[in-house]
Amino acid sequence: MPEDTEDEHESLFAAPPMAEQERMCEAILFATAEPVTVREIESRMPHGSDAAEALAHLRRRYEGRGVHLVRVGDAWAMRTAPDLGFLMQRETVETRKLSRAAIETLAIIAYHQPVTRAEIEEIRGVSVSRGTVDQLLELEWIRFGRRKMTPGRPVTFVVTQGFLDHFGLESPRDLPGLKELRAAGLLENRPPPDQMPSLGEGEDDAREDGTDAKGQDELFGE
Amino acid sequence: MPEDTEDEHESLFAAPPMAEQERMCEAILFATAEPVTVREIESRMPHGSDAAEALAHLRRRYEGRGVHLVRVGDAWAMRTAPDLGFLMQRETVETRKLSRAAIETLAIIAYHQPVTRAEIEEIRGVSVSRGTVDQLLELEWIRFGRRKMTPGRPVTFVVTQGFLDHFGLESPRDLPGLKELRAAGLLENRPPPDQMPSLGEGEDDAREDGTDAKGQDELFGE
Amino acid sequence: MDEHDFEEDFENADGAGGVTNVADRMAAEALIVDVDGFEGPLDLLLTMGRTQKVDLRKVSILELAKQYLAFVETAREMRIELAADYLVMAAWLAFLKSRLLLPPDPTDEGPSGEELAAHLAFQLERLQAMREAAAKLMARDRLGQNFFARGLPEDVTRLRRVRYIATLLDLMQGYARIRTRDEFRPYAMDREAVFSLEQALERMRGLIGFAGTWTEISAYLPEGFTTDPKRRRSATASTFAAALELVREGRIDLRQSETFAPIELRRRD
Repeated sequence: MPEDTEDEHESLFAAPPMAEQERMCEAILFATAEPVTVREIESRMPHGSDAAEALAHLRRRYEGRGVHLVRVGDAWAMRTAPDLGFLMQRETVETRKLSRAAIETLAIIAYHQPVTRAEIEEIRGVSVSRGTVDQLLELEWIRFGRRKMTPGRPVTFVVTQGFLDHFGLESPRDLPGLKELRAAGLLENRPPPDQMPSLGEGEDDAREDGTDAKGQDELFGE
Repeated sequence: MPEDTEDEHESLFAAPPMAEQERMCEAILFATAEPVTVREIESRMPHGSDAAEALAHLRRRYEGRGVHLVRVGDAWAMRTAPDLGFLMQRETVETRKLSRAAIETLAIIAYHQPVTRAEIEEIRGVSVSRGTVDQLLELEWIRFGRRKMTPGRPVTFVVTQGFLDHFGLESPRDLPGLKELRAAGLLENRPPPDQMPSLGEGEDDAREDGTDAKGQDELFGE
Repeated sequence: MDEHDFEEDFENADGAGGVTNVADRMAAEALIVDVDGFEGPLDLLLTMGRTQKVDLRKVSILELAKQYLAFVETAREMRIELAADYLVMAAWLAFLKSRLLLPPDPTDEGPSGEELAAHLAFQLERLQAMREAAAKLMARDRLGQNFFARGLPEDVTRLRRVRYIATLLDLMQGYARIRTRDEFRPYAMDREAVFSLEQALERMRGLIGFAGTWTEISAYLPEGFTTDPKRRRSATASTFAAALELVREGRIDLRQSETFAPIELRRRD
């Protein structure tokens, strides 16, 4: 009797024992394919539960197992251990091959986020086609970020939780080579000196009009 | 490197250690969209593996956890523990503002209690719908009070402890009086025309028991 | 083939070095054949820079500029149409080249050739870095390929509950609204004897369409305002004022044959 369990705990005015909380987190995470935020987990657990602590215990428990507990931004998910991928060939989802332009654009967004279309174009030296951005939006790997406080208030792009999940990243800070790139100054937005041709600078940024991105990059508070 | 692992095992002509086989079963069961038969699991594992034994180990490992290994016909699947089913419900709470009619009715009951429906209508100048009263009763902000010693012995409404709790009042006497309302700028002498009384509506009702709505407000001696 | 000229031009411009061995020459040719395969001039420059086989930071921008210009020249001779981007870059590189070669003009305000070259080198290095980062990213273990999500997700039932909220302020405002209503004494009663200018105007506007002939203004007084002297006074005043307003608008003519004679009006056509 599920309700009984809950009522019992509630009536005791105490959170369930940590082992029990761990079981609860386990059940919630096993039941869903998508990452679940700590807040969401806690909201489903009895009052007074400490999901963060329970998750820490659970993560240790699954170390070295066939299934892992992984962190995706501010959410958690169960995922099979990468070394066992070969067993799952039949589960493999055939993903459409991304064009070189799409891959580069994705990388630029991930490493430079929040980044405007004009900045992407400045880095790649060519204009970014609408199709490329649409494809990444469709995959839900990028989304609109806050507008930039520069003239024209262009929209920016940022990567999503789905992106982190897909590439097995805990946070955008875990992007490969991020630190080195930053140290080398290659992530700086260095404005070109006067008289430089603005390469690939397409039409104005107003193309993504209307999308006022809200309260974005909680994921990326740096 | 998935292939490497496989090749390594295969080249040794020996099944992987049982702990490793257990991991494999775990990953397969986790990721597969349907229950999987022992034969199917085994066909996906390296040669010489004993899926049945690995599953038996795995089943024991999950005993008492938030997730169980269950048999479905001649296949196996992972399921959340039945006693945790209540976690699979997500309650979404929507907050809505109380309607103007309900607020006004509630205010009249709070300021004039005990008050009959006819009195409420006389004060509001419009008839009070059954739904409004029912809603307030359901919210447990009002309840039935004593019957009035007037012809027809109409029931009265009073506010509840729940009402006081919700509005942070210790007693109905803590409700601000008219002088305070005026001081707070809430009472203006001349309302905008759209708040003109729609006199006459629902008045028929109000007169039935001939109660005079005035003179009840000891609270509001001006 | 213009290969020979290309080489000569190149060496003339360059003085020494340049494309000397066969492999490099082949590479230069491949660039031209492949022009469609490049993602813009920066990409092309990056590829050219790579053939210099040195750290991008040490790449000679001057060398690169010469190589690029030679490429554009050859493409033109081969009548290969280049996108505008490539030509803009060529013009700019020609400018950069002259800046780098000529002694700096002290009166010139703009950035120096070195600064421009440094920025171009930065852009190339950054693009290269992003390419490498992209490759690293795509080489990671990926969801649905190397690791997997739950294959048999369970449904989470959603229970929707509505919570009604109201604040003490709502309550007070609600009550104030009702009490204010009681105190409010309708105004219309005081003004019973008044026929306002607005009312008169509205009435006249509806009626003047019928005033084809001279009609006494008193005929336009509203019903119920003709007997009671107080009301008649108010109505006469407002109707007269309304008539003046209509004259101003050019809708009617007014006349009075002599002092104290009746005032007459007629629609103006």
